[in-house]
Amino acid sequence: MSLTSEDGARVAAEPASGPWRAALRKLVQNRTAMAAALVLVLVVLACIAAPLYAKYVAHTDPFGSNLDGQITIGGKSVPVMQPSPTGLGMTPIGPTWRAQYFLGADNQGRDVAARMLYGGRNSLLIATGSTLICLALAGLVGVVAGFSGGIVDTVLARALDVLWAFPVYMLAISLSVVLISHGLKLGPFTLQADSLLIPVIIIGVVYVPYVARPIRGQVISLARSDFVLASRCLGVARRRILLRDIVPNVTTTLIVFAPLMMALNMLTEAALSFLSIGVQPPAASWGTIILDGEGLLYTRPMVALAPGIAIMITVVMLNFLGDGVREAFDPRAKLRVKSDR
Amino acid sequence: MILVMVRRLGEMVFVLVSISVLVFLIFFATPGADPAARLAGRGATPATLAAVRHSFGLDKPLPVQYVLMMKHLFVTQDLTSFVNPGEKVVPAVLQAVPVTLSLVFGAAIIWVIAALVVGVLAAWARDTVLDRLLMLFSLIGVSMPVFWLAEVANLITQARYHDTWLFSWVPALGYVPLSVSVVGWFKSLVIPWTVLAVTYIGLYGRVLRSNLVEAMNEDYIRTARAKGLSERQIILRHALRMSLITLVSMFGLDFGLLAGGGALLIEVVSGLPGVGELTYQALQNLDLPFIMAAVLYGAVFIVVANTVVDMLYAVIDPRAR
Amino acid sequence: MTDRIKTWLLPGILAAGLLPGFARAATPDASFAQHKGGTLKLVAASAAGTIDPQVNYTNQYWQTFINVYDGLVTFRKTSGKASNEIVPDLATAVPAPTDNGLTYVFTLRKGIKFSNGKPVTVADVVASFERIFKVNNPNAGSWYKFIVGGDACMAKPAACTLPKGVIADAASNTITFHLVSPDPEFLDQLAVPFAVILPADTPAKDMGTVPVPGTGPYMITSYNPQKALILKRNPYFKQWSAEAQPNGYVDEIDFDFGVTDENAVTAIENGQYDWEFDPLPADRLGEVSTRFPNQVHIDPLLADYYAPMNVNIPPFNNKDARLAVNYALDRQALVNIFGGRNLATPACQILPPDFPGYKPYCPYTLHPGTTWSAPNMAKAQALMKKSGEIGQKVTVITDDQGVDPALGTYMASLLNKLGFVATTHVLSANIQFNYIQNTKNKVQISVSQWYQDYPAASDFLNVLLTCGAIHPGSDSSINISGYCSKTFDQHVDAVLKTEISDPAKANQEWAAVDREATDAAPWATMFTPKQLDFVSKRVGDFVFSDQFHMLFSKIWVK
Amino acid sequence: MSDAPPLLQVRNLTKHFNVGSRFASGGRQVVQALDDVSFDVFAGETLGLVGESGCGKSTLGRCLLRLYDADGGRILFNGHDITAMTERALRPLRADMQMVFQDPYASLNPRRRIGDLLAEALIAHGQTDAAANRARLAELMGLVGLAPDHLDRFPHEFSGGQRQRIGIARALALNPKLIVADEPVSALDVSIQAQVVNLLADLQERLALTYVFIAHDLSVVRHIADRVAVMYLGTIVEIGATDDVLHEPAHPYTAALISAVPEPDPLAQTARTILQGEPPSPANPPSGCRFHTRCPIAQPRCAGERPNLSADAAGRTVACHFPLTAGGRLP
Repeated sequence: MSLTSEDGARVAAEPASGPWRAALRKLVQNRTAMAAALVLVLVVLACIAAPLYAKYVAHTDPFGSNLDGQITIGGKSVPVMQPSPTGLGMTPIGPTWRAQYFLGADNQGRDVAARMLYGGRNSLLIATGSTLICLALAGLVGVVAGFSGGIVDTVLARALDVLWAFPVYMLAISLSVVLISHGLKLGPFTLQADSLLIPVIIIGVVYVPYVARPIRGQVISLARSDFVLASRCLGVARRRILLRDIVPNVTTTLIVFAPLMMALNMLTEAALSFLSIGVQPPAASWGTIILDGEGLLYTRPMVALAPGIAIMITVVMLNFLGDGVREAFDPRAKLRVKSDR
Repeated sequence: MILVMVRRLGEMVFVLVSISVLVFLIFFATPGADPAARLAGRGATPATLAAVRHSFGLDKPLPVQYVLMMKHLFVTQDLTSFVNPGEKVVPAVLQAVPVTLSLVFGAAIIWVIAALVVGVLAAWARDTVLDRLLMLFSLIGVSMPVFWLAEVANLITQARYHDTWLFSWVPALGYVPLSVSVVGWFKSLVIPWTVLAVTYIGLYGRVLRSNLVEAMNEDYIRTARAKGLSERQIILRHALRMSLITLVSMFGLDFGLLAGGGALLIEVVSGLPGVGELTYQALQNLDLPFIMAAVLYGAVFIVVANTVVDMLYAVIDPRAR
Repeated sequence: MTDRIKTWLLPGILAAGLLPGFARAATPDASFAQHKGGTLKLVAASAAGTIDPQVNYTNQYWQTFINVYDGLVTFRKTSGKASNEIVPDLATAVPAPTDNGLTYVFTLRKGIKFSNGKPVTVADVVASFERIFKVNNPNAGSWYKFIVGGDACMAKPAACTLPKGVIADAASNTITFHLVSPDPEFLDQLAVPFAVILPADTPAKDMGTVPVPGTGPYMITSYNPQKALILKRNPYFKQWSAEAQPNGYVDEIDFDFGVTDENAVTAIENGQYDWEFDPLPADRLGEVSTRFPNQVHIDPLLADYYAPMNVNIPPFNNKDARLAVNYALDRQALVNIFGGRNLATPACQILPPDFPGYKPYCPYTLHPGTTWSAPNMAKAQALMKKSGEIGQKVTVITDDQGVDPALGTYMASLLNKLGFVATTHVLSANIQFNYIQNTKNKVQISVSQWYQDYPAASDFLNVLLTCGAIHPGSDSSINISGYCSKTFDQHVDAVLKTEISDPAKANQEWAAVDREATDAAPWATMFTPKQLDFVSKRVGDFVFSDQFHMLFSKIWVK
Repeated sequence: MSDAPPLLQVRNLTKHFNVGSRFASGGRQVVQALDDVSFDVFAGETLGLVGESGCGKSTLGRCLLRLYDADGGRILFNGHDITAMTERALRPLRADMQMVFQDPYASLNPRRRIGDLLAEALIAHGQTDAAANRARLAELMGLVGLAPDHLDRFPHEFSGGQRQRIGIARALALNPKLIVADEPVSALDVSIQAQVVNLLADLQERLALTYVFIAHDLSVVRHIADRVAVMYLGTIVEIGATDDVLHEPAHPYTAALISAVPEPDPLAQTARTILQGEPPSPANPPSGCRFHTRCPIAQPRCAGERPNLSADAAGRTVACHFPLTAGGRLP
């Protein structure tokens, strides 16, 4: 592309469209990203439809133990929990590939397929919620630190350094041991120990440095950029510079981060649940179902396999979407166009 | 330069002290963590509990306890466990280090080589089916929970297909020290190596490919191409060299993270008694001295890796100046 | 209490819990020499703390200590009923109490040496009993303070002396104990590892990872909690009584740590280990019992799995709510989770079957009577309605070990079915047991277990349910329900008095107290578990002592 | 040039930066970007500020507008000492002094419409009447030769030259007295440079503007500047009327700069003075005359003694112990 034609000749003929809209258009035109988005929408819809599936398809309560239940397969009544002939140990029913117990049962006799859908809700909620918290916190910290400079910056940057060097799982485990056993009380704000917000907050907080550090760097370089100098030169108030010149540019970066952080958070949620410090039973997430399945790995591997595959598919799609968003929004993508010139 | 080192060291110490204080405070804010209750044993009377508390110095003010703990950890190095009294923390950590390093080094070799192959191949065949496939597999590798992959590996190699020729050589989960048997060491680690490497192959392969593709649009590459160098030579001799800078810094950080105990989940699932597994046990037991040692050990690796990468970056990449 | 925290078994009474089809290895008369040698390889998920026998209070190490240390008396090292009887060990005989039950005189055997070569003297005995106090033995305050001078020792452990309580006479080689009050359980308390005899010069502090010399056939040669506990033959050991301390077959016992239960099962199947301490994961039981029936041994335990309900905070300060839970509890379902009908028995009451004072009693079932048959959901729901607690939030606290999370999940599911809004919190096993005891944590209901220390009903009813067992704000407050009733305490005290003079009558009275506690419903008792031991193919002569479980010294591997 | 007091007086201005990574060879360094710089700018004139990249001319420009805070010296604008004024006190004065930036791509926030960018100036100075502002913006667009309907567009829709016109319009929005133009055309294609320079000259005439025009070579300056100041390593080495300086440079560095400009008339080619080597690092400037390391006529004295910027016998203001005589030849 060329931007070097005669001065005055090249004014875009199309109607005015901002960089936001341009980026969105670019994103929509990205077929891979859109396909990924479609899959994600389907996953979300399926999870939203979990109660319908449980009620009308599987005819089961995915949160109630069903240790002495029977189901009919091929006209025969089969127990959900099958005792071994020695009277030692029970094995849950395996995948039936039918409406009921499509993926089999877990060690409480609950329908794994129905729990997968409910678990997906929590996994998606936690991944989304923690991403929002992380981006909000990181944006705030990064902008305040980068824009204030001085002692505020020093303190915040040091705090980020500390958080950064705190091994993620250890930080998460430490936090959750406290939070999950006692909940959180911050003035009028109280969090029940079983609140879904606890994993959301933990995951959100531990990754703040990952986002806040680049944001801070970006704000520092934005604060030195010509257009901020131009605003200062005009006598524009600092607060207005922050809101008009810095925040919108930082927002782009945050948007680029969003799907990638969501993918990362989804994996972290699974890991924390696996360490039994995420979602608390009988509620489920894909991570806790993997944990349920760990105890049945050798006898009923499907319980652990299915949620792992669900996580994998969702995270792959988030990454595809993330690639698309980055291409559409990242200013560096434009730089590349520039260097092509 | 010495001043620079001293300053950097000061920053490291600050970070480590902050972390240790944080860990300490979190521990004492944790309900059900009264070390005296567990040291004393089940059903101990309040009098016994008080006596135990006193004998372990747990009745001293928190700042004093903190200082004492740090003294025992760093000065006298005889800090002992709250759960297995008498067990010294420092040797236990040192004993776990070779396991973790074995795991991480081996995985690193695999992932670096494989990522180079994947990245270069994909860049060379960019926008072909091969490229797309390689990138898809890389993405899948990045997108699997690593502990889940380890479980699937266990399922396949330990149980389902353990009796087939493919996996009959796989030993029981656990670690065989290099000093005991080189072959045993290799066999015990090769599955965990592979599992751990998968994520990073995907990650590095993707980054390498995009760096290579970007580099190939740079002017100096065009010059090289104009000179009639083959595509292969261009990738291997010119583009790769520049792209490696990013990879080296990524590698430094990831290696630091993993060697510092970041491979916790895979160590737990694969039954490797490394630092991660030590940390996991310590956290499960709320064994403060061990948590402290493990977290600080991990933090040191992370901070050192950060510093080294910063310095390397300044040395390798003139633009960073 | 968790699996790792000490418990135990009773003298007496147990019917052998052998299942048809599970052959217990026949006791061989084969000569000792034929099977002597080799290394017994044991494994556990983790170490169990200090190896100071006067401090450690875990199953895992008590089972080990009995091969290393001796007390004046011990439980007979054999299987079945006889294993609950007290026999002389370092003492020449089990004395009958004199002075209205206040005085016991033991004569020390001669010629026995510690593994450091020094002979065992009466001075060592005195020092060992003083050391119980000096090292803050967890039960010093509940068991040993009844020795004259014990109270003073409790007050000032470091300066403990028992000049009037434990009196040595070197000339006659006797030791005389004087008690403050008669204690029918005194000999039991001398037979557990807390009361083993150690060299008088053993430092008066928790020895942690440093082995203390003992008198048994093995000595601890190294201990690394991250790796292994290694036992080798004690060169100074000469068998003095096969029933008290038999010589061991194997030359070495390696107790490895750090292998999870799941992996350990596989390793035993493959012959890489001989036995695992941790309970087998429930999903492997079917496989193990069908493929390796001859390597599986099932024996009864004297223990309860139960859900303590906090009677002091909502909703379980409402007795109707507690009763509703008890009626609704499908104990068969819990048994199934634990491992099936052959590994546990549904139970309603506090005392386990075959315990002193046990009389079958189950009010919380469809047809109240002596045994549990099925839940009574209708009654439970009526009680719930009456209680007015429907819609209350409840959190079930469970640990993360073995079947416990599954039991907790079932409890939450049941509570939801009753109309509560229930969730489960899974805490690490090492935290949970302390956590649920602390009143500050406001635990409403939890999943827990209790294994007896020695066979006396007081070990359940007195220890777990009296007002004295509540220590508000402490992590050590074993009356988890917080159940405190003046009349109940009076009844317990009365029976304890009767027990001194008339144990048989006391057992009758214990049954009434058991009923009283069961009716008050501070617990929802779930079931009585059984012990399943899975050994490798090469293990010969599996002997299960009711007191100490599988006896390491009786096993041969050659 | 007028006899009225100067619009801008700069006295002994000093500015240094801390630069470099702590890990770069040599570590962290202090760079003397401006070292004792003094000059005046009179109302209505254009002062050209010339020097190689890195000589401190952009820093000087930014210091003049208090975008950087000077470390020493004073700046008097219209009689006000602005060197240490608070940002709040400075704000009313900001309307009178504006800047046109070098990079038309970097100086316009890509996320905002042109209209918003221009209105920012008005809003910052309390003019919030939307209709009035709209009219003013249209007027500004007209001034710089753009259509008013472009106000709704985003920067990326314009070419470099157009963007620079927008930058100029922004600078004009508040009717300033002084405009510092920091290499306003160096990022533009040659064909467009002249248009923009002509626009600036035209505006100066119509609006009675004063310019400080920063450039790295003399060819642009010669068309627009009344006087020229030549900078080398943070100092002014020569200052004077454009014609004098260009035709009879007194400082050897000026002479070298002039000879580096390709001369359109081959006959006018004079003996070229080619500078040897790179300029020394400003972090570690040479002793004495800063130019002595590259000066073709350096004497031992130059290394030891620093020449002051002062008027010499010939009436030229130059900082050199051995200024060139007329005709640019060696004395």
